[in-house]
Amino acid sequence: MAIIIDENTRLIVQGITGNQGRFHTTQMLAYGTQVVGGVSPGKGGQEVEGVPVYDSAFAAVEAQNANASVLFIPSPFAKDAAFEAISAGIKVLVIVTEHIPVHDEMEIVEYASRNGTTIVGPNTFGIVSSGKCKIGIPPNQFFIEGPIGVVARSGTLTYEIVGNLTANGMGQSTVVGLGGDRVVGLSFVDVLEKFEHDPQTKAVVLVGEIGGNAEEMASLFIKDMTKPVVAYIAGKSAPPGKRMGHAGAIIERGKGTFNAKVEALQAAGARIATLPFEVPDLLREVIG
Amino acid sequence: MAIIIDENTRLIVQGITGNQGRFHTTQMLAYGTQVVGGVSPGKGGQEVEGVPVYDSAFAAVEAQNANASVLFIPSPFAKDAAFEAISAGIKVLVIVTEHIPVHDEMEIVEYASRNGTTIVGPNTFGIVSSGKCKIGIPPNQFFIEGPIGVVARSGTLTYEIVGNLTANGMGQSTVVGLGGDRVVGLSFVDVLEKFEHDPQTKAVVLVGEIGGNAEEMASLFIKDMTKPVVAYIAGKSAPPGKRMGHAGAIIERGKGTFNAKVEALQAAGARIATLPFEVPDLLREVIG
Amino acid sequence: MKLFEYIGKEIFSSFGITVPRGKMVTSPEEAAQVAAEIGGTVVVKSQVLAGKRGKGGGIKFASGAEEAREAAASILAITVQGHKVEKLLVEEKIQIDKELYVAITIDGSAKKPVIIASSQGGMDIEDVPDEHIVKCHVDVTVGVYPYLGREIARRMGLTGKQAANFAKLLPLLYKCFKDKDAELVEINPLVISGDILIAADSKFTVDDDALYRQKDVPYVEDRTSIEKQAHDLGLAFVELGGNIAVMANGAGMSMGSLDTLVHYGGSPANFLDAGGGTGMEGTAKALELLLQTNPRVIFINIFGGITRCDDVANALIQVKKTREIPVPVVIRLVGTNEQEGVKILNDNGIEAYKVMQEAAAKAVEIANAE
Amino acid sequence: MKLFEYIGKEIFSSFGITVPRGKMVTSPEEAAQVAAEIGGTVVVKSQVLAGKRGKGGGIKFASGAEEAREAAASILAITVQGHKVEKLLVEEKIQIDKELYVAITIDGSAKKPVIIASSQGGMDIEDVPDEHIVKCHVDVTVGVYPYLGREIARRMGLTGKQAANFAKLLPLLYKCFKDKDAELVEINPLVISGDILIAADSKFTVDDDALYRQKDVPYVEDRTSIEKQAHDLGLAFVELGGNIAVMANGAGMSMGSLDTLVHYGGSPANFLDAGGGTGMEGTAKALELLLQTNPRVIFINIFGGITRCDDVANALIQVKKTREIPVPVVIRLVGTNEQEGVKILNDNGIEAYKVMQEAAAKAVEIANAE
Repeated sequence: MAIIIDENTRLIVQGITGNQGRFHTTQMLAYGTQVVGGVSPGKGGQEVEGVPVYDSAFAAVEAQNANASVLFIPSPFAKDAAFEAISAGIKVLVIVTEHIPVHDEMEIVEYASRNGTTIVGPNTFGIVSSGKCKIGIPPNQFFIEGPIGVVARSGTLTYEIVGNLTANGMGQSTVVGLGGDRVVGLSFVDVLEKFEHDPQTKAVVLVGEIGGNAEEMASLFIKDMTKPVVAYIAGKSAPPGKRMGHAGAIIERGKGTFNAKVEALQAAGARIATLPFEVPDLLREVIG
Repeated sequence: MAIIIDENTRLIVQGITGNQGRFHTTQMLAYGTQVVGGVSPGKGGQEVEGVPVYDSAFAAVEAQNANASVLFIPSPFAKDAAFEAISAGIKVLVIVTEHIPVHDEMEIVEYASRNGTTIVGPNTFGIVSSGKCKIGIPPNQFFIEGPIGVVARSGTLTYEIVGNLTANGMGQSTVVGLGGDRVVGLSFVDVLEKFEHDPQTKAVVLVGEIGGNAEEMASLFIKDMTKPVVAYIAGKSAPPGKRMGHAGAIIERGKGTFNAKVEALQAAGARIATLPFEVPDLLREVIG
Repeated sequence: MKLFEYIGKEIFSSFGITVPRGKMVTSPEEAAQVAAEIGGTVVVKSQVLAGKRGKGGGIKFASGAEEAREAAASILAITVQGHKVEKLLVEEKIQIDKELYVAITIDGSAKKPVIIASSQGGMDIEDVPDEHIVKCHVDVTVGVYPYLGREIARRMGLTGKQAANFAKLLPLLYKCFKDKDAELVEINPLVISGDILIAADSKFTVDDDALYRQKDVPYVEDRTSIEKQAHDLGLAFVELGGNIAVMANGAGMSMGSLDTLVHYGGSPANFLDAGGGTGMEGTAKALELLLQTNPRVIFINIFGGITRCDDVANALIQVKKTREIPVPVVIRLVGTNEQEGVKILNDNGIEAYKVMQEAAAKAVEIANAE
Repeated sequence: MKLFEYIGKEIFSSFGITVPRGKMVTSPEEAAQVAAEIGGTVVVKSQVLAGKRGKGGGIKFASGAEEAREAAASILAITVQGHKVEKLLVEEKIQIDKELYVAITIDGSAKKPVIIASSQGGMDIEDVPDEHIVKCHVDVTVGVYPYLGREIARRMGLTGKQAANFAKLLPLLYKCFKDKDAELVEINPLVISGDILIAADSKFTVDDDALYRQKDVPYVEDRTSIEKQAHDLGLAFVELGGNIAVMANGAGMSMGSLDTLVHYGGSPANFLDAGGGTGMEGTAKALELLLQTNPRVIFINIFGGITRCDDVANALIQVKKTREIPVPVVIRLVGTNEQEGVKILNDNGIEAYKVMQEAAAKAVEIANAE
């Protein structure tokens, strides 16, 4: 088992003929993902790494019975591409693109929710059900199968933590990147809920950061979870009012502070890693 | 039993302090409808015929636990009022107003469908569950309780037919006015389906007219109904390309003709009244 | 309200849709001048609210100013599909590589806008086989994005730049449709000229009920004189050409009245929905309208709901007092305040029927009497 | 991007929201002139991107041109909340019967816009008790209709014309918010002046990611010189004031690096997300930026995903070749092309760490050494 995606996921790549799309198609194929088609208007009929290219997502879904898509599309055109995927019946849509205007993001998320499509991102590294399917951009070598569910707001930091897990022999069920923007499709709670019901997952690592109240909301759910949660929150040393790279990572009007998040998570029973490399040890403590 | 509304329906009147709103509130109260509140911005705290007036539909719903509303609101403001009612949680919304722009109507119908609100109208006389509840503008005296369901696109013609039924001792379960506009909330099929499942209803009278394809769609459903249907279609003598009063009553590009409708209904097993006054006799034949 | 081709094209152009260069003119002199400005071959098109103008001689090509003047003069002299020609559109002749069809209209049964497109443009869409027509409904809360244009282009068999240009055009056309409260926007043919798509014709119908908020759309009169008077009174009126003038309240009731008259062998002069709740004055004015159709008999069929029978009766008496009513009036009057209404009529020596079909039969009998 | 008060008010006004009469000026002379044009008492307000301007002496009242000139001169001479004053807004003094609060911003957890309103305006909304705050989410596919304004007005306790005017204002404010890609539009106070509602202040933040399509919103610079250079390179950069310059790839990783440095007793000079996939050239430029912070040590923490370790190593060597790097560099390098990267560094006499915490500890040790 795993959550959201697995070995039956049939992926199309929107923007497959661009540099990013082409490179990561190769990487995803190498990981074992079933990349069944690509979309690039005007380039239907071509192939990229042996993957057939279509003029529209509708054509790709029709021909390949795809159920997931990943966007490598520049931000001004991302909303159009996302709506296309959702209209075409895609059920899991991973939006890697960063710098999408937040009003576009709200519209994408609303339209997806009305159509029953799960949005991963925007501004995410993607999602990996280790050993089964990778959608997005993380380096392949660090993701091995195992019992740890990981859910995170940021990318490289997650590789760091997953790399540590793997180095410590702790594989992952699914690793989900929510995305670094203020408005993203999945929340911590959505993912925690799925991990709670996933038989493969024995413990969960939550990688949060300052800003917003996603971690506080998560703690309300963690309180009632049967599975242990280890959390790391980035940004302890960040000053208020400054956006730390991610649109969502900003302490405004005294809200979204490191302390508030850590206190909420601790009160809910989560173990807190003060620094990223402490995660494996804490996991060992909670799953024995 | 009855469909859509009954003795438990708790109605608010939006636009209650206008002439039409005031007059028909009196009439509906006289029929026995539970008119529990009125809405008129800036006039909250007043009373109309003993009915308390509120500043917004939210306030009225909150205070009175209302579940239905009727709009007596001029067309330029009807969309706003309809969205208000739907947002406030109203489940049956009767829109009497005529001349609402069709783009507004499409938006109202879409928003209602997303929120699970039934729209009766626009441009309808309303709906009567005889002996239980009347919402709208038809004259009270012709509606008596009984086994005949009536669904119609036009108003006065329906009074004529219902008047004939009543004169012939045939009471009505519910009489539904779909509305005369091109885009309305309920279709014949929606209502026929409810009549088919309503224990009180023994036979259905369908009052259609030229234009559109609502009657053709209805015939597809009638084919499989267990209850007999008698239909009258107005506009046999209407020339093509001319709008016969209702926005929807126009034969365009050879579509929506009288003959096509009658043939479809007859093929589906409905009995056709050539003139309005033939309906009671045909009913007598089918329900014995 | 239907718009002339040139108005529709002006609107298209203001939304970024490419149309041929051209100008509306009302005289041969202006036509010559515009033709000279444009240069090369021009097309002179009659501006009337009817299709198939070419077959009626309403469209002519012309090389240069002189030919344009002659073409304009000849078209201004004729009627096209029964319409007198008062305006012309003089346009550049465009290169036609292929003709497409695209329209957006309202699908009442889906309760949504519907996009209709075909790779076989230039003819009536009714004559295009179904397999060459692409239909697609629009979610009004979402609108039309370029992707929908790409997908429809694909289903039409367009490729490359032509597909990309169609994808650009479709959201503009939808914006036009929505912003202008249109019931129909149609481009037929949508001409492929190289890689460019050009709207070579326009059909544009604006929702009458939305005209109050479409003040910048120029008003186009398409009603007969009586229909216009009726419209100004807020009454729905259609001239039918027979000899029985008809007034009823409610559109369905009015149609039912016509059907009943025809059933008994009569020939209605008009459709008139006097509406619900039209007071005494409105009813009186409606009666005046009926007299303008020069009928042999007037048939009034009232089932009073909001309409009060006494108002109708009083209106009739009032008109009778202020002017001669030169033909018999057959009136059926039931419903709200029926007794009062019937009494007023009787007091003035007019009989009132209670049953619609009896009254209708009587009216036909009078109309058909030698 | 935050907008100055006067720009926000210009936008409000262009959407039909009433603002005080006034004008932006940059000199005492202009202030005097505008005050004379307006007449009566005016208010002279410093235009800086900070709140609580009144407390810092950044807002003054003035009767007539002379007083306005003096007020302007005195405000232009000071700094307000740490900001140098270069622009002033000179406005009519309006009659204040009551102060309200209204704002629309984005609620990330609801994933929707949220309207926040209060009958207690004029103070920080954080200081208003919850029971006096009305919050309401907006469905982006529906937008804001007058009814929502009426309902919020009712919950704020407004009645009569004031409620009606609030109901008119709210859809305009939402249109402003949406059309301008705002992250925040705030009117505090929204002044009740008789029956009129006047936006007496504006806070307006436009989404940086949407600036490409908001060309008509004037650009307001709110970055330090280094931050601006970083922004122009497409890098996220924040000055922090310490002595360890930091570069990492990824926002979370960068924050984690700072946290680790602080944990070991270090003091970071900056936040710098070098991004994913920044090539050799970008990395070299990022390094140049770091040197501008005059650090005692540079800490580079790379976990290569899209970023290739050999690119980072080559960039470092390149910068070293073209200019003196006057401080030690501690680099941690793992991930994509790790071996190649480490070899390049070693060939050039630079050690590479594999473990983040060891590298961080080393950097702190160097920075804190006497």
